[in-house]
Amino acid sequence: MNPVNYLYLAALLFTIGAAGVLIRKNAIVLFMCVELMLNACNLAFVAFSRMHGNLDGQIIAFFTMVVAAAEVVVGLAIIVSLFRTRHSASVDDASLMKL
Amino acid sequence: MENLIALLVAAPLLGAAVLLCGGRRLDKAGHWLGTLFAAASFGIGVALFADMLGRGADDRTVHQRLFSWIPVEGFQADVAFQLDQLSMTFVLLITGVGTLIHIYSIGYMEHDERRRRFFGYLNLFLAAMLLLVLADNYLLLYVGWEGVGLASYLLIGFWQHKPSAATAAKKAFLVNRVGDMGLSIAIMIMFTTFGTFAFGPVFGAVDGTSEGTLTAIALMLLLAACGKSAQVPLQSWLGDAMEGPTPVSALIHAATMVTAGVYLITRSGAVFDAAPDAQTAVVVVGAVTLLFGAIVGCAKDDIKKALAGSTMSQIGYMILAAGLGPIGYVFAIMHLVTHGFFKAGLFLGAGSVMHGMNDEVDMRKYGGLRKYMPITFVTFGLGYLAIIGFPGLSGFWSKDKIIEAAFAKGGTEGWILGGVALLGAAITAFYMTRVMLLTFFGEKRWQPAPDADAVPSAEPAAEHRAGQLPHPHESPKTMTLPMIVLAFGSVFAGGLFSINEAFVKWLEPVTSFEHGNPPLGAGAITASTVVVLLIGVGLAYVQYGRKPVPVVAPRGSWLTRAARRDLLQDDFNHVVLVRGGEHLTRSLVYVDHSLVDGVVNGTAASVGGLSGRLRKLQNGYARSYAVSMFGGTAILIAATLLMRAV
Amino acid sequence: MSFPLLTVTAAVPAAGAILTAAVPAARRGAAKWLALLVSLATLALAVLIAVRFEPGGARYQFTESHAWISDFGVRYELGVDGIGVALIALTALLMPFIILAGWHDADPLETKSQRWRPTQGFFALILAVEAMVIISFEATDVFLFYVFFEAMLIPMYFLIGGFGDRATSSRSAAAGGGTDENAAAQRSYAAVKFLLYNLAGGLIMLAAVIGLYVVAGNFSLQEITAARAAGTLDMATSTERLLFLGFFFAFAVKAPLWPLHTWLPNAMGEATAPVAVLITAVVDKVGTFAMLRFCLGLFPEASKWATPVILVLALVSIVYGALLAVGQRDIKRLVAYASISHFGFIIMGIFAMTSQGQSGATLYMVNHGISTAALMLVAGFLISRRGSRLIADYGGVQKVAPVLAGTFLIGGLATLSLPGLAPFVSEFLVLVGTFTRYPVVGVIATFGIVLAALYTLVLYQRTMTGPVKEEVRAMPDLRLRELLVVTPLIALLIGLGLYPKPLTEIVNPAVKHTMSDVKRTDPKPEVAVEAKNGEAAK
Amino acid sequence: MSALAAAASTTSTGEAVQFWVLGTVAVIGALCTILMKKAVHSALCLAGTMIILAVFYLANGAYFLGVVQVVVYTGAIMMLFLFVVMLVGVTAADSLTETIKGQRWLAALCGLGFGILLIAGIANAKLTHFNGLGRVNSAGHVEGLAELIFTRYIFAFEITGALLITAAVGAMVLTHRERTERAATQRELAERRVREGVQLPPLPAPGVYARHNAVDIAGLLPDGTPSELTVNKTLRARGQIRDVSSEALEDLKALEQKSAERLGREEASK
Repeated sequence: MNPVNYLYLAALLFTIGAAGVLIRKNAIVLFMCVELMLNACNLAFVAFSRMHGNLDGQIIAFFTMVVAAAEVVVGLAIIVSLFRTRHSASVDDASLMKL
Repeated sequence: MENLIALLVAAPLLGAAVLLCGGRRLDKAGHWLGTLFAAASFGIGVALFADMLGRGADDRTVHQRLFSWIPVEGFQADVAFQLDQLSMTFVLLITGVGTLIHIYSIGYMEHDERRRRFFGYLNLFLAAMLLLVLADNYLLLYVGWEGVGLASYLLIGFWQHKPSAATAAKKAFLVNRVGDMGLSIAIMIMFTTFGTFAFGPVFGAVDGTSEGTLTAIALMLLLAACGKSAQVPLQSWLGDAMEGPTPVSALIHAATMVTAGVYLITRSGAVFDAAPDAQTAVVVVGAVTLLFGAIVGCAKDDIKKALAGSTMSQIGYMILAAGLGPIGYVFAIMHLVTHGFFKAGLFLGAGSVMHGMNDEVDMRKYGGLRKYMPITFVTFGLGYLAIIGFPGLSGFWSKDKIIEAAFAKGGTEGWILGGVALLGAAITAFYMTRVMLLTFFGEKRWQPAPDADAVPSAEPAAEHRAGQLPHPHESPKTMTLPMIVLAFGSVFAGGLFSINEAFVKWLEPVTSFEHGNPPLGAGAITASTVVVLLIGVGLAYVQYGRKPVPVVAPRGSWLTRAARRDLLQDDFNHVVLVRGGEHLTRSLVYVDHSLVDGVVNGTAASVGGLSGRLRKLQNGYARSYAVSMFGGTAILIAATLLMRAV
Repeated sequence: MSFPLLTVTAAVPAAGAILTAAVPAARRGAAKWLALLVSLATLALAVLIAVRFEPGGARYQFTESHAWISDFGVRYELGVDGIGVALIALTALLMPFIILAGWHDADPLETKSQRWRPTQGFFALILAVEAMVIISFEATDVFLFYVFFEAMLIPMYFLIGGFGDRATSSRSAAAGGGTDENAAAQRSYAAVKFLLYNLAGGLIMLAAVIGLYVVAGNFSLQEITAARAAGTLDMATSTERLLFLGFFFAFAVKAPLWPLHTWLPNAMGEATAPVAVLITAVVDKVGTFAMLRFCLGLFPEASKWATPVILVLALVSIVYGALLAVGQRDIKRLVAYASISHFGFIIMGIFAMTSQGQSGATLYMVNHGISTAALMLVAGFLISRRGSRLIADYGGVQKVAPVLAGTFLIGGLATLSLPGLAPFVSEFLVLVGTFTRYPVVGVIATFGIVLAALYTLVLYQRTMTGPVKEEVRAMPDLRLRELLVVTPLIALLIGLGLYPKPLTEIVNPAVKHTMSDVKRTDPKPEVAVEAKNGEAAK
Repeated sequence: MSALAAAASTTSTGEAVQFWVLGTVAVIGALCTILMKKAVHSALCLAGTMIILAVFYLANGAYFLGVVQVVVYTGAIMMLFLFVVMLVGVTAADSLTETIKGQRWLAALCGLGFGILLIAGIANAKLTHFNGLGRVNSAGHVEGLAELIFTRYIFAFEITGALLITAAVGAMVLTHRERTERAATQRELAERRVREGVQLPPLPAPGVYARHNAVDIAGLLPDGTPSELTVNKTLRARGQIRDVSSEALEDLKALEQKSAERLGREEASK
């Protein structure tokens, strides 16, 4: 089997995640989709790491995880406080940007 | 000695500077200072004249180079003077008559609170005029040319509180500017053709130059001359210029400035001689103006405007003569000088009459003044005889020669020109006799002066006299003295010049001279001149001397009415130029606002509209933004792939 | 390394601007004096430059060169040729008069309806503009020039929008009250228009600047010009033309050339008179200066290619500006349109590509600066007395305030290029220079001088002559401060009109260099004249 | 060469089978993540996908990452998600109906286009070179990683550390609410209730006919209609009241019938 298949899989997962971001209104699910995209990227990194025969790809994936953790923490905190003030977790309700 | 030339110009210039910047402190002595500077210039002129006489006829031209004015690559303009017989003649005329008129103005402007400034302007005029005739290149001449225009503007509009005066001044300057345009184009052609515009090199290079170029230069110079000398078609300003104080009319609009055109053509004789077509144009302009001015002069009831028409006509004679080439130059200048004397005298006389008549200018309200103003009457009368060419007086000698020269042009042309000149002489006799009769003879037709409130009064100190009957009286000595001197000039100058052809010999080295061969004998021409003169006088006497003159002008024939309106030239100007210009500017203002600006503002508005549409894309939903990001990324990937594929 | 004279000349007003801005509000009077002193010091430095400049020496003198952004080859490179010296002198010369004339323009207003105005800010902004303009005249690095060319828009924007003319052109304003808002709206419209026009031009220029870097590999004017002249730097014809157009567009907006001119009347009308002078006499000169230095120097072939179109536009500017000036009812807008006409002359002179034309154009920049300053500042004094910009609101001022009227007339006569006053020399040189190569253009442009007479004299007649209007009856004549502003300007006009040689001597070598940049020589006279003018007289 | 290193440098048939099976499952999990109506379900599907990805990491020789993926991602981050889902609860946002016009079409278009392009791009790329990790793992896999992290990527590492701390602090700042006023005492609350006079006695208890989870079931009034007052305010706001009144009545009826039957039987047995 060609390891390139991992890349195809990563692309597919990334696209699914992105589509999820676009169609879901629930902020939490939306967030999960972002995580899915990040994971897809990680998969690609790992696959590349193997193809190129060096560990840098894995390091980047590692950092991605760390940053994703940080992002999730802050993001979820934002969702919680948003929910407290607006009693809703829908991203569409927070459409104040157009002002 | 030649170092004094600059002083000629500098003296009145200094005077102008002192008087105009001096402020109120000089109010008391300003007029004397101004006169002193003018007289100083005259003194220097006489000294230079004596010096010039002391040298041989071919050695009389002197130069003085002051400094390099505009030194630019390939372009040299110097402040340099050239004094030859032609300039000398003008210098003496300008400073001489100028000084006299300064003296006259002391009395005439006595009651004007801005007398100091008046003298400042007069000095400025003298300086500019002297610069004009002394320049040794066309560019410097142009400086003087516009300088006299400025002085003329300031002096015509001296009584600025009168809208008519301000308008007349503006008109004079504008019409002159059209002429100046001609002069500047002429200089540009000269520079392009010769690489220089100094007199000497230009005239020296005429031989190797194509006739077309020379004709272009000459025609442009003619345009300039038309503007300055009030020749058809740029004559319209002169009549209005009479709004200025009378000494101004005498000095600038009779004796000196308006003759600058004649000077220009005579000075550029070499160019004109090589461009026969242009000469024909000059002659035509001269002839037409000669008749035009004369006809206008017949119809005007305003004494100054009648004299203005006369001036126009007499300058027409000069231009005509100058257009005839070497057979005419000398006589053009000679007539110019004699005209300077008698026309200045006439204007001063008119000023004297107005001074005594509450500034009334309508001749129909004069009459019988010879008893009240004897000196004015005599001097005016002598000027009158001189201008109509009464045998023996100045005008006779010069005008007769011009008529002879016109006939001497030869062929049909010569007959036509001679005929026109003779006809002009007859009309001159007619209208001058009319002026004379209306003013000094007949019964009194005085009326109370017009109400000061209705028409802001022109002349100084007139307001407190408004509404009263005038008490005609002789003018003070400062005014009569110049008149007497000028009267002497009117009587004797022509004769003196003609003794042994002294004037011809004097100018010949500069202007070149040929004896004309008129188809008729000189005697026959003189005789016919005298005959037409008598006819003119007789007709005028029949019209105005035998019948009482109505105070309100009769309607008159169509010709009279047209002549009163300057032969409709002003109406033409008004309809075509003023109205047309107004419409043009108004529509351009509109175009600028709505089209040029509109295009830009329209662009701005459409950008605004577009962004209004685009704004709807910014609906505030994060997911919509995400779609655009995502789509954008997709497009970027597509572009990258395409680029790689290509 | 010699003394960095050029840097100091620009740095003095820059530092002055900062210091002036830092003056506490309570001592705003001191800010005025400080600004005046700084401007005088700058003038002294400018005079020093002019005196030590050797006309026969190197093309660019007092050069300074330091690395700035080395990754892109951007250098801090200064140097002046004769044209630069003349314009720096003009800028430094006009500043004290502008400051003096605007002495009370930014005083706090009595009425509460209008905002408080920071006096120090006004003078600091003026000094900032001075610094930027001077450095634009000095820069020989295209990028450096561009930066300051654009940066000067910012202080100008605030000067126009923040310190507008209190007098308005609407009739009701003269009657008083209620139109403050209207005036403020017009003012901000003018300021925004000014900014947008010039920014649009500047952005297009930025693209061209980048393009130039791509083609040439550096920003140095001297290097590129030298390489162009030596033929070592080839540009495709189309590239050169596009780059030229990019530069020219920005300069034409600034200059302003028809049909990119409409911002000028608005800006000059709404700004105070000293700021209006700053715009037209100083800032706009950067545009024409840059045409001469950058357009011709960097893109000689494209300049020649574009000449016919530019000459036609310049002609349109001349005639159109003059005609519109005739049609104006607002004094300041009239002067603005007159300036548009004059800028047409300058651009015509530059692109006629003859020595006379270019010398004339350079002199014209200087003379137009002085003459417009004289006319506009006196007009400002007049307007400040009556509180109206409408011509129709005046009449008979001559009788009431003869000195004011007299100086106004002289300013007007300078505007119409009366011989004996400085502008005549330059205008005639431009006309002659154009005529020798393009006779028809020269003749048509000559009509401009008739129209100039028309609008100037109509303005003078309507405001100064005629019966005295009731509203101007109590008008005071010029005060000492105002006389101090006007008298030197008039003296300069007369002095440079009679003896422009010091100026032409500085300018001539620079023009010769520019002519060799574009590889053009003056047309030879058709007929050889044995003796040159001048020698004949000796 | 150790077995670990071998796994990272070659692809065996076993790996191919594993890829195709687990890959299918992962894609299905991802699709479920975005299509499931309830957030909890999405979270669980995502967790599944992540575990599969962890397996893939291992298959690719990224053993450390594989473990971290399970521990950090699936173990920590996904649990955090579940906590928040629990906090927020089931909301109206879960509805899958689209409110923005054209959003779904655009999303589909973009997704499809993007996916195709991405895959086309990968297909276009020249990825024939295949090195394997044998050489770099020679000194031990984790050691190799550690060496990189603490040498070349030390700054990034330090900075991510700072980022994590900042994120933790940020999360606390965002979610923590400082009490700005003194809490009302029992007395004050009682007095306010009397003053307002809306509801003097305590609110009625929910779920009168309680069965399993009665918090969201409104208590019935004597006439059998449900009273909203009996349900928690939050649930009321979310519209999560379960109306069981008819159900309860039916139950009652059934009970009565049953008891009647029983009674009847007893009677009959007598």
